[in-house]
Amino acid sequence: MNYCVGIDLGSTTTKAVVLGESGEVLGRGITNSRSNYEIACDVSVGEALISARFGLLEEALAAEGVEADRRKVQLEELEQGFREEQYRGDLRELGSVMGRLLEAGTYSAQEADAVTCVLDKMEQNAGSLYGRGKSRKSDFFRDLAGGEYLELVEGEAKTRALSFDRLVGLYDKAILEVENTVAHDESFSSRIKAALGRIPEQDALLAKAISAVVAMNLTKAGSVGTGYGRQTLPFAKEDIRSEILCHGLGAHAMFPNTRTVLDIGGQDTKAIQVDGNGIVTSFQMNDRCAAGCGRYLGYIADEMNIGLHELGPMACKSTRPVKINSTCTVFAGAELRERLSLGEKREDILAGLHRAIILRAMSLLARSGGIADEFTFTGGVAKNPAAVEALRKLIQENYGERTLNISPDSIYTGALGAAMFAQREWRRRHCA
Amino acid sequence: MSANRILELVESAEETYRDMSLASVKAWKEKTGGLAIGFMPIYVPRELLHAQGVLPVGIMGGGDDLEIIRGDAYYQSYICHIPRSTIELGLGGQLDCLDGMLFPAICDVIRNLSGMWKFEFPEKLSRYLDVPQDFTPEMGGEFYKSELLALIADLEKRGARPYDKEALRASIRLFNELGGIVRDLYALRRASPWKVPTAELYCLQRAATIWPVEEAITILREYHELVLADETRTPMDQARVVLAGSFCEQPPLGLIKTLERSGCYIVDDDFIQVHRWITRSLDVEGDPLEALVNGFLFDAMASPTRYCGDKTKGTELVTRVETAGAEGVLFCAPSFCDPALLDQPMAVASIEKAGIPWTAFRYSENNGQFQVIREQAGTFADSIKLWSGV
Amino acid sequence: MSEEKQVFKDDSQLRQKTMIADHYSRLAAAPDTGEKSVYTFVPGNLTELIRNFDLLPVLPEINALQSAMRGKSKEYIAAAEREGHSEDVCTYVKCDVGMKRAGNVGPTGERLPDPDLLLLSYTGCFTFMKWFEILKQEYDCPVTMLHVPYQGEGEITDSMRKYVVDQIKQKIIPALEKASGKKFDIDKLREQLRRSAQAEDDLVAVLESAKNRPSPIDAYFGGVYYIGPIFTAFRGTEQAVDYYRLLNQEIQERVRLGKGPVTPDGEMKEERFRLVVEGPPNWTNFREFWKMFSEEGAVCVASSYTKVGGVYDTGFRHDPDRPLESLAEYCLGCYTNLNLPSRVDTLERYVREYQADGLLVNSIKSCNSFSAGQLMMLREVGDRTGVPCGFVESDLVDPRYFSGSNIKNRLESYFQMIEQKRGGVQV
Amino acid sequence: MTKEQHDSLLVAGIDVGSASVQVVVMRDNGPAGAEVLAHSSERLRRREPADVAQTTFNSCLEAAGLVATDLQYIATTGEGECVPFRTGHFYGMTAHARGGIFLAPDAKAILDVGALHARAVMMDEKAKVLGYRMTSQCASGSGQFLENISRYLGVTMDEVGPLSLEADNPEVCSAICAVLAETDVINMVSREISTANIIRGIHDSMAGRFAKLLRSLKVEGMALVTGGLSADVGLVAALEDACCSKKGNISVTTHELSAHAGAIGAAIWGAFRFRKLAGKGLQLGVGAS
Ligand SMILES: Nc1ncnc2c1ncn2[C@@H]1O[C@H](COP(=O)(O)OP(=O)(O)O)[C@@H](O)[C@H]1O
Ligand SMILES: Nc1ncnc2c1ncn2[C@@H]1O[C@H](COP(=O)(O)OP(=O)(O)O)[C@@H](O)[C@H]1O
Ligand code: SF4
Ligand code: SF4
Ligand code: SF4
Repeated sequence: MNYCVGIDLGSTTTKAVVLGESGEVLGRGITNSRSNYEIACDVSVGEALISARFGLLEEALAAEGVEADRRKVQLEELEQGFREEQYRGDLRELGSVMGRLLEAGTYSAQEADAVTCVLDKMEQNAGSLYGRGKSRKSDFFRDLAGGEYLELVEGEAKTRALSFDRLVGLYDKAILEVENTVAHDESFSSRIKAALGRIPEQDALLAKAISAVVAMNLTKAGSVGTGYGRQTLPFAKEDIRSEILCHGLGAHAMFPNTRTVLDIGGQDTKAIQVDGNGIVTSFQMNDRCAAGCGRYLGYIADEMNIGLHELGPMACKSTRPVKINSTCTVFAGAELRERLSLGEKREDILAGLHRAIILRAMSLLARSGGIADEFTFTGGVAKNPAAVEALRKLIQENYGERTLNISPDSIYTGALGAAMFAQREWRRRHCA
Repeated sequence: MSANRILELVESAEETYRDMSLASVKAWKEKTGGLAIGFMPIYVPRELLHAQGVLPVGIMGGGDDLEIIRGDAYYQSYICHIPRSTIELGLGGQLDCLDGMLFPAICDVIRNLSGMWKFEFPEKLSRYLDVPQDFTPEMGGEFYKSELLALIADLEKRGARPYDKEALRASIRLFNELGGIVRDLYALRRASPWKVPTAELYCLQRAATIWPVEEAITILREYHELVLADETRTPMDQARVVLAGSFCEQPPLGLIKTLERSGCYIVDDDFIQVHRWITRSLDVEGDPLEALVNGFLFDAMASPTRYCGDKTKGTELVTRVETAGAEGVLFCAPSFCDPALLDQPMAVASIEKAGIPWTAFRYSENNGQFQVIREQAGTFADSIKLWSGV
Repeated sequence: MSEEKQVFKDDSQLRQKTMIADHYSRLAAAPDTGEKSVYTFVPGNLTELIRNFDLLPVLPEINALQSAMRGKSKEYIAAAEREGHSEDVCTYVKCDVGMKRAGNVGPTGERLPDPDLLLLSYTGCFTFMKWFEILKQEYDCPVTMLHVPYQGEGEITDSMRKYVVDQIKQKIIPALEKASGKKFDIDKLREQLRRSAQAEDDLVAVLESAKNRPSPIDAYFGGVYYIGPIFTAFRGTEQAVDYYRLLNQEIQERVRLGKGPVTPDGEMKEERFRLVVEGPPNWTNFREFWKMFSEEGAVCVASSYTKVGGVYDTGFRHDPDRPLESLAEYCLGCYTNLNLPSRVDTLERYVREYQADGLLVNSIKSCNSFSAGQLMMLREVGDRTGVPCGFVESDLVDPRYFSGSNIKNRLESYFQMIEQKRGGVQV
Repeated sequence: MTKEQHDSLLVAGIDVGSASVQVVVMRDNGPAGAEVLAHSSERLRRREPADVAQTTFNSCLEAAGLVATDLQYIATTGEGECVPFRTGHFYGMTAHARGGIFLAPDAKAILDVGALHARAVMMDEKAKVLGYRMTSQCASGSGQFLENISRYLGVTMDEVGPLSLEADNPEVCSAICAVLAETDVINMVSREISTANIIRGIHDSMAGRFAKLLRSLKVEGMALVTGGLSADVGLVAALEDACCSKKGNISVTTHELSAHAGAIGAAIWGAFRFRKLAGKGLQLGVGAS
């Protein structure tokens, strides 16, 4: 079957959306951006195809008459198992890279031993990360393994009186290499089969459906890339579309009545006005200063040593947001510390920080022409409930009642737009 | 007892100017049925407005309380803060009780704001008040007079009382009195800065651009008498400094307090210049319009917004430092303020020549963090204190 | 403008380059020949009057932009900032101060003479006043100021005109007489103004040729070359008359042949977008910037920057019969001396008359006079005309504020937006 | 306390920064000079500054073989207002200037490079501050920024300096914003620029900024680098280059105790104040816990 793919190479994450021949979304994939852009793109497309196959699998099961509830259980278990397989694979790779670095570098036997210990523990813990109903701090190997490594190695460093910084440095070096070498090319089939072996809910029907899906041929018919902040995108010039247009079109596809789109990503914020056909009529974006973008929240989460997705819920508990002025990303941590030392409550500070970010976005929105009905919020930060709440409030205060659309897939908006451009191009060529 | 009363006066002043909805102006309008016209910092001939029964209302930006949402849609990031907060106030309806705005010739930003006002508030009076940079009566004077006449006509068209010589004389008398009190307070602060903390003086002066002149006179006079008599205010070991550069966009009150706390007595400044722009009492004998013009031409304060002609930049600042017995200068200008920042190197040259120490920093009206400034001002005060006389 | 690599091969261009180079040589030789120089500004300047006394005008703004084109501005600005000039202020001033420090070497590599008079024509920009206050500290020479009031209410009133004329008569002319040691010659001035008007007619014809499709000129990037002579030292001279006649002939020929504009990379092939541009260009990366347009087939058909010196296309001409009055009106009428409503009207008219696909604002960090209010102007013109409006930011001469990738990204999005809106090719 | 006892004072200086706390215990002999008896430092690592200050202070005292009541003055600087047992507080630049003169008597200026800010302070031989410049509210070119980048590159702060010295072809890092610069760096990695060259590029761009601070003060002569980043030999080397490359005669140096300059200066000022106040008959209590 033919598919078209759109790839959004963002500053923090790379997203891919795969569309089927009639324009339906087959799958979505995401990975963290890294210095090897091509690998980032390949991984995200790979992930999107995996999710596409899972989708197809569900269809196949449905066609076999498996009822919805059971399908859900089976698929979830299967997917968790699949992820665990992936994780273990990456962990092995990490182990071998670290082993090499340990040998090549100036590391002591003590240090090598500590690392081996930590890696072993991580291997043992892998199983507990995955399973039905489990959720993780992040979906990216870098963060997941990094968080755990840091925690474990701190203990090791203390008991063995080793330099914590050096051991962290080793991980940072290794992960860079791991990320930029493995292009998740291990086949879907071997992993899904291993995952199948692992789950209790398997049966013949499932095995059959899996074989069918594994056998299915997916052929790329077109691709369009977008992305900002990088001088060189790994796409041919004619396959690149402006991010602004992709976001406009993507938002339009999700919510056809959208007239205003706000996208807050890792390093940039965009305010876009679109017409009834998803065509951009005006836009504004931040310039030269990344204050108040998603990365800012990343620093804050790091500072507090919690996951990004925990930040918003914590801020939502606030009753009295603190007024924050500086949204310089790099100062974020300092600001947080200072406020804490002044005795302000964590959630109140966080609420203030979120409001500050949204205030900046409000300025851009105003600059681009205000907020029309309907309004769609996209980008990674749209996943953050505190940001959404602040936005909702500020819109209400300044523009009155507006329909605010947020899709759980909002982070894929740009990639969706790109995929639609790819699809249009393919149709044009196909029909001609 | 008197300490409480002082506090009360200062608090009510702070409340008045922080009240972005201009409740006191609304009350005045209700009571008198007169027009109220806003004006941007530095200088406008308030006497003229008063004589026509109009309440001049100082609009000096949105301060640190106002969240900017639409204002940024009007100004790029590299433009100072005051125009964006002013337009934010306008669009937010807080200035609705004003029947118009006057934009004196301060700089290109304010100049262009006058045009934006015409777009956004077409139903209101909005006038760019050009002031001469030629200070001869036959050229600059004539031109300024024609600007004043045009203003008079505009106000009349809006329903203000027709221009009347006697009324203008009476208004000039009142504003002379207000100006006199402010000058007295400045003199007292120069002599005994612990008696007149700048943060207090600032609040009172600022509110005095909003209060009707009669009320301002009463309150400032009372304050003056109270602090003079207050024996509990005693000197501390602080450095005496002149502050320069804050003539348009105003620093947040917290900044002024930070400077004082970090060990500086501010003994002269250029805040809220409208009260001191004309440096002496205006003539009440001859043609009062002529008196306004002559005051502007011959007796106005030096300012970065005023052409210095043949004089050397900064000499006036040196004189102020000497008059105030100050030990140093703090250049405290708004970020992106072209007039202040372009002036600074010239002023620095003059004061360095006179051997006066200085330091410089920038702010914007909505700054909330003062550590860096505290550190700088503190070090400056430290160095004056540790080394003065050594 | 002379340092730019040879992009125009037309006669007019060569002529222009020679004119300007000659002027700089003459300035360089001034200390020896005894010719005297007057520093003054571009907007609404009094070139005819200055040359009436055989004085040579020097325009610090032009020096600054030339320095930028020659890649010197970064170092000049750094020198000025080291001396305590703020990062926040107009970079023209800093570039000029830095150039002075580096020996006041002009664009042709020859030293510029010190001024015999600073003629501060305070028109359309507050910074001018500060600038000459600074220069006054640098040079020990007389200074005279012409204060030109702002058209706050959108018109030139009698009292404004009188104020300016009075200053010209009572201050400027005496100052020029004193600096030159010559008497003012009104008949000569009338003759100069007649020539000004003649050149102005040709210039307007050139600028208006952009109403053709395809436009034979780029009225922004190319435009800055066209306005060079008339806004700087040559208005009122026979040379200017010749140059503009020649230029106009060439352009009319291009119209006849249906040719598009000449760009840094030769003739533009296809005219895909017609734009009106508001705001000055960036000089440090002038060609790179231009290329971002020409490569996409975007032509600027009208621009406000080419009216900074003075606005001619609404009918103003220097008038030999009202010499001082028309000089005053010229000063009062330059683009940055218009109030915002008039500027919006102008841009709207351009969009309509030149059948533009869009309005693009290049917002210049340095220049509050231009920039404060541009965001609102953009929306207003967009609302009135319905064309898509774009916005980019850069600086005149400070390379730190030219982010090529950022601007390119915005421009590409903008062009794609216009295209999409047309329901055009790509989508 | 008798007059002659004032000739020799025991004092402590505590510099509470945004990233770390430095403590010194000194013997100050007035005009006869002063010596550092012990010094310690501790990174904050998200802990309460006051607590870290207390523990660092304790371990420093221990190293000096003293107890708190032996001290005549405990001086704080930086964010030292959070230290409840201080005797007095001095502003950061005043303290750094004094510490700078102590460590390098010929220094004409110090350049204090910490986690968030850099400041250049020019002083005379008596440590009187003559002028200073600081980096702005924007964090580009701060220690924190360097830390983030090295983390991304997998280089520890200890390795940064030596690595930077290995650079053969530094890559210019242009972005003004620290966050956008991260993108720049990622771009560089993707263009296979070596880690050494990337780091040196960042060092160069930071050094350029700092040199500008020094030059705008019109410093002539030696500048001592203080603060946490003084330990970064790469940055110091880059600074040397940046200060030499353009005209102006600034030389750059550093000292093994550079990171403690603020604490040292505060301690010495503490002794100075103690004598001055004692001269007026005032006695200060040392409220150590
Ligand atoms: N699960 C989540 N919860 C909260 N915030 C998130 C989540 N995932 C991503 N983000 C935010 O989104 C940002 C990245 O957004 P994204 O749109 O992917 O940016 P880019 O396109 O620049 O890579 C992160 O910096 C983070 O702040
Ligand atoms: N060994 C080292 N080499 C290089 N840089 C270091 C080293 N140790 C600390 N730093 C840097 O010094 C900075 C802390 O400096 P410091 O002066 O303690 O900051 P602050 O005064 O703001 O607390 C950190 O950002 C860290 O990156
Ligand atoms: S603060 Fe300065 S630049 Fe801003 S409006 Fe006032 S004078 Fe103009
Ligand atoms: S502010 Fe603008 S008009 Fe004025 S000198 Fe600078 S660039 Fe020229
Ligand atoms: S303020 Fe912060 S986010 Fe903005 S440019 Fe500076 S470092 Fe970047």
